[in-house]
Amino acid sequence: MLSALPGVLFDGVAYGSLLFLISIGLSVTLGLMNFINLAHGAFAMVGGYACVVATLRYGLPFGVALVVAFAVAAIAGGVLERVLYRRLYGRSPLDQVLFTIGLTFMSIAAATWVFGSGQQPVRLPDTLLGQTRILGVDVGIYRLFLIAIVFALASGLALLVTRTRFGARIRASVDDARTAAGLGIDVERVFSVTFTLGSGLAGLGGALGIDVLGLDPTFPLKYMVYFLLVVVVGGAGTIVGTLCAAMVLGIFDVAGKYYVPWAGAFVIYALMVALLLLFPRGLLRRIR
Amino acid sequence: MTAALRTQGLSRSFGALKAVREVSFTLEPGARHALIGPNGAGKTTFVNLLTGALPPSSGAVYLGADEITGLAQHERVKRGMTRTFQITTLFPGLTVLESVVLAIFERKGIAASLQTRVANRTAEIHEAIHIIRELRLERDAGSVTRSLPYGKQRLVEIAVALATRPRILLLDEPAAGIPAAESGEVFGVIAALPREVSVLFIEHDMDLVFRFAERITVLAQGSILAEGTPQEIGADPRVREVYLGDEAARG
Amino acid sequence: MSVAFSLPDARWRAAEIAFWIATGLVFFVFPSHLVLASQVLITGLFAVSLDLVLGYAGIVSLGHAAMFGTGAYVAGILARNGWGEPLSGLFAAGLAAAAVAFVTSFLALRGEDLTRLMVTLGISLLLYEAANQAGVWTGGVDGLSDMQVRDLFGVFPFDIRGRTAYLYTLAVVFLVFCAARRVVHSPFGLSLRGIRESPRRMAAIGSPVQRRLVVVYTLAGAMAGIAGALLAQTTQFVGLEVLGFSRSADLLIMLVLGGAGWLYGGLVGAALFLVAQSLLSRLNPVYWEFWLGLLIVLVVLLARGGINGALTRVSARLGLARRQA
Amino acid sequence: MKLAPAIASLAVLFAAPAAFPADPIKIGLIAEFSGPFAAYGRQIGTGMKAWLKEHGDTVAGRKIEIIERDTTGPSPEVAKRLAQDLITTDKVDFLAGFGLSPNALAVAAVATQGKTPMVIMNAATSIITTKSPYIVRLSMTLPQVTEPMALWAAKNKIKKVYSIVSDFAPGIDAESAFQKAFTAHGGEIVGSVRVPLKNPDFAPYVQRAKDAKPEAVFIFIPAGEQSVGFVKAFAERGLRQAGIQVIGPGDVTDDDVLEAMGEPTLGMITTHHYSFAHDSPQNEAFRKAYASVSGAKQRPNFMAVGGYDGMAAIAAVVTKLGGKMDAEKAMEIFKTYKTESPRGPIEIDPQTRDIVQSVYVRKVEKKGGQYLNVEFDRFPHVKDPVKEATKEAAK
Repeated sequence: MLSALPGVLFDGVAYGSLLFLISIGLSVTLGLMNFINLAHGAFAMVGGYACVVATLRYGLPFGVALVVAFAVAAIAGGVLERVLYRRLYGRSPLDQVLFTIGLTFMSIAAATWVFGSGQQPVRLPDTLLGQTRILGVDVGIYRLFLIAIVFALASGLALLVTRTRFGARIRASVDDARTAAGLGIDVERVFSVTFTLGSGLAGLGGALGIDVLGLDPTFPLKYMVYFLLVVVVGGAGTIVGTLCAAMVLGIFDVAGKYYVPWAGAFVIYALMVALLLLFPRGLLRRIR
Repeated sequence: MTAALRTQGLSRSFGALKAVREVSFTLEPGARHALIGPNGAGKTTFVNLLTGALPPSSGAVYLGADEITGLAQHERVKRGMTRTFQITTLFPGLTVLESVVLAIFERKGIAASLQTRVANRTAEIHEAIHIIRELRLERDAGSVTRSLPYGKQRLVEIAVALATRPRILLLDEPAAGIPAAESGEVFGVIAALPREVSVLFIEHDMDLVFRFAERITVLAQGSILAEGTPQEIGADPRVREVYLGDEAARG
Repeated sequence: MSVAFSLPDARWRAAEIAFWIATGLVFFVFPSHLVLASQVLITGLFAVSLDLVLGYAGIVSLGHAAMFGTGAYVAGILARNGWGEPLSGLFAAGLAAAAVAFVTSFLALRGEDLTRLMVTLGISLLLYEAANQAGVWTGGVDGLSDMQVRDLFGVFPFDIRGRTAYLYTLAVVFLVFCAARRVVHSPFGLSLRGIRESPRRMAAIGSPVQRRLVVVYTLAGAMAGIAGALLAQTTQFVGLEVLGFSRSADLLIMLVLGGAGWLYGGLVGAALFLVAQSLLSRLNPVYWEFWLGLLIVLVVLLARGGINGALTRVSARLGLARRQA
Repeated sequence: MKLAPAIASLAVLFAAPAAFPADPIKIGLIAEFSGPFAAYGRQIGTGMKAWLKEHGDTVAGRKIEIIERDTTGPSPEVAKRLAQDLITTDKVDFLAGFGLSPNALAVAAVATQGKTPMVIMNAATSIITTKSPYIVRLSMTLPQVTEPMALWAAKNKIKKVYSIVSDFAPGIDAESAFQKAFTAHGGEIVGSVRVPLKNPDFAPYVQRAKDAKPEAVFIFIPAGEQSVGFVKAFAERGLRQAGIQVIGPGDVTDDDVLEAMGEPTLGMITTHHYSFAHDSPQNEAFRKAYASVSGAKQRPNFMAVGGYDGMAAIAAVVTKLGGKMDAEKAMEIFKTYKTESPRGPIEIDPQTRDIVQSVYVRKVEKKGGQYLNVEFDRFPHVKDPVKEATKEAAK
């Protein structure tokens, strides 16, 4: 059993990467903008469908399709932010929840109308299929690919938020919009850009995730619990925290399923409750 | 006569920062005692240690003859120690009358009651109206606290504190943010409180401190720098140096 | 006493009385929609119980189904194993749900809003899985059938048109609502609103905040359990979904839609949501979710402060009740 | 908002209670049209309409009217409410549909109370037909299509099997049906695992199965994203390369999802009562009618054929009754129902009101650019083994 440990750990990290990818967009909008966007899954779904259409209908390569997925979801997010979301920034969290749930319902019905209620096929390029052997462990190539993307994405985002002027503007705008505006920061634009970025990331996560998660119109509701779980356990708004949470949950979930399969369903929820009680403000508190 | 409130070597650290160090302090019964000190001297932390909002790193707190160091905040309130906050901390969505009645219920231990209805508790309502009148808030009794001007809110703060019928009242900058003209009014109300109530207040405005305090403790860098009557403090060169000098420079 | 000194008194207002008379009239005016009407009342009661926790005490929960489901299963299991008397079944269900609420309150009440949201959700999902595993008792995913609910008072059978079920539901919901109303108007209710407004200040005036929250969470749990038991008894079936995520999530939607912190918000929200759902899904069984979503979005956008705001304005005019945001 | 239905219901109250011959035969279709199981309702509803398209919508001089109602997913209380409304308000002559077992089970009592025949078009839990004398099933039971898998595997020299099922009642039914029959015929279960219902990652379970080195993996999971996830993990872990065969009831290679899963499904062997690729004139006609109704390129699957056959059975009953509805007589006719369906020969067991049918062994192959479940062996006249066992025990 122990000989399987390296493989289990690798799978755990890979699953954690998947959790990170589908949650990071929400972490950005919730953590950086204090906006509870339960329609996050809808943007992920948009990215997923964009990827499917790009690869199957237009025969684009997978890599290009990922860019398309990011772009389409980002544009959708940007437009909706302009037209709708902006009106809700000052409102109570419950209003935001209600509003975004309403949007989620609409997105599910709309996706059913356009694409039908069935599962969508996903075709990965052959180079990403199958397994390879690294240090004596059989590892899935696509999983390896996901892990690589996650670490690139996480470090890129962390740098963006902590090291760049744009990051400083985001943080200033969130902490105190009025002061930030007084300092000459165009808060409205900062929020627009951040929301667009968050939506784009959701779309990218959706596109990368559908190979494992499947894609049908109920995607936004079906995985809502998972998005929230990762983001809240990690502590909203910390890229590193979200990454840690995704990894911890991923590794424990996979290990639990492998070693104690009878408890499979309980592991992730019990772990979530335990982690939240131990770290009520998230694994890492918000980066300042 | 035992002190109303006393601390013994009270300390509190936040990581490497020693916010309050080895403070031994006494509040006499019926006192009008001011706690002053420059920004970051540890005044608010000290009050939080007194009320139990923060546990001390070391040292002890005595209420009368009893040690209360380990007591929960609400237990201390039951024993007659109440505070107000530097930043207005009220019930924004309740009316003034509701806020005061609520505090009276808590004092009388009937706030957990399901037996009666709020509207039928005439005794408590009358007492609340009495307190509200004392603070000249009667015209605003039915208003939601959130809608009141800031100065009025500070008075509501005190009204709620008084409703717990404290023997010891800890006021953290009761006049903060109020126009100078009205702040005198707030302190007038405090000064007029019955002598059974011992009052400790933190205040920045030296005029007010010297007008209303009968005793002053100066806190600097977490420990007591000086203590005495206003005259003694006013004459103390060390105080002038760290505090009044600072004030003078600012003024 | 002058007007300025008035407190929200507990007298029944005309609009409230009219509301309850209207629910009674439903029996005569909509005889063919009594099953829907019963389910609206049951869900409404469930929402009222969440209102005590969320609207009054300010505790967000995404796991209220834990207590609802417990009540449903207790009533269901009793009725399947020969204890089919409905009223005692309700009582037992309420007790069991209160016990679950009491025990879990020590986990659920810690931390901040988002933490509470996820901890309560986690608890209900764990219970869901437990019920799925305990197939011998609960029937698992296939549900618990074969409930033998006896005739009410040994006289009135539960008929196919749902007449008995409606009157039974209405009576129970009304009585439990009165209890909730009493809680809200009591000093305890005032202290809950104090906690919602500022837990810090409550502690400063000597209130044991945590203990109060445990009490209200337990009380609300009992109410949710009774609602769950009502659903089980009137449906004579318990599905695993009584503990599901969407049960809690829809409930939150209904309460916010109807307005939190106002008791009637739960009933109004449940009625709006379920009637809209029923009508829309009749018109369009496949795409109705779009229109329901649109309705929700419009309510949030157009009625400032959600429909809560609109209702407050209307209700203020009607004098139905007062509500603070 | 409630005025219109109120007026409608008043109108119903004043309408003549008995049906004129010109009145339509009303079928209340209760199924999952939205939510995660929306495909169920769509398949069943389109299957029914395909029959009407093919045979015309008038039977014994009476028009067939289908009233669609959405259960919104697995939601027993909604299903039951819809059934009550359909019987008391719409005065339907038949209840039909039911993709999910809990929805069917919750409605059973209503069918009895309202004396309305209830035609199950998918829900596969064995006990359903025992819950009301008014229930007849035109779909299948899970043990019915699972047991032949075990017999086939044992016969074809598969000795060691690892079992993976979803952790819920149908999964456990499938697991026990397979294990019982397989071990009785000399097979060995080298390991088994139950997978949580909401489970985005199958890799750990598939890895476990691979580590146990079986000859075949028996799998039952609900069709949809679960089977997509399983198939992906199966391909990635290289089980096929390791020579491990996938066997199981046909849900994992459901025709509706097969194209979406694609290449990795090649070679999987399943037992089921219907394949889109079934070669018969009846199926040819059904596929054509289905395509013309749905318009989309979506394939009919076993639920669609359940809807189609259910509709056919209802029509046959109405014809025999000469258009005069009578629930008791209708049930008697259902019990002797026998026909050649697009899936092959089917009949109703008069004792259990459950379906008796051929179960086919199929293998996924790629033909003409399509992934298909190609039938290559069959078990004729299979009854629900659970009820057969109960009958045996009673003797």
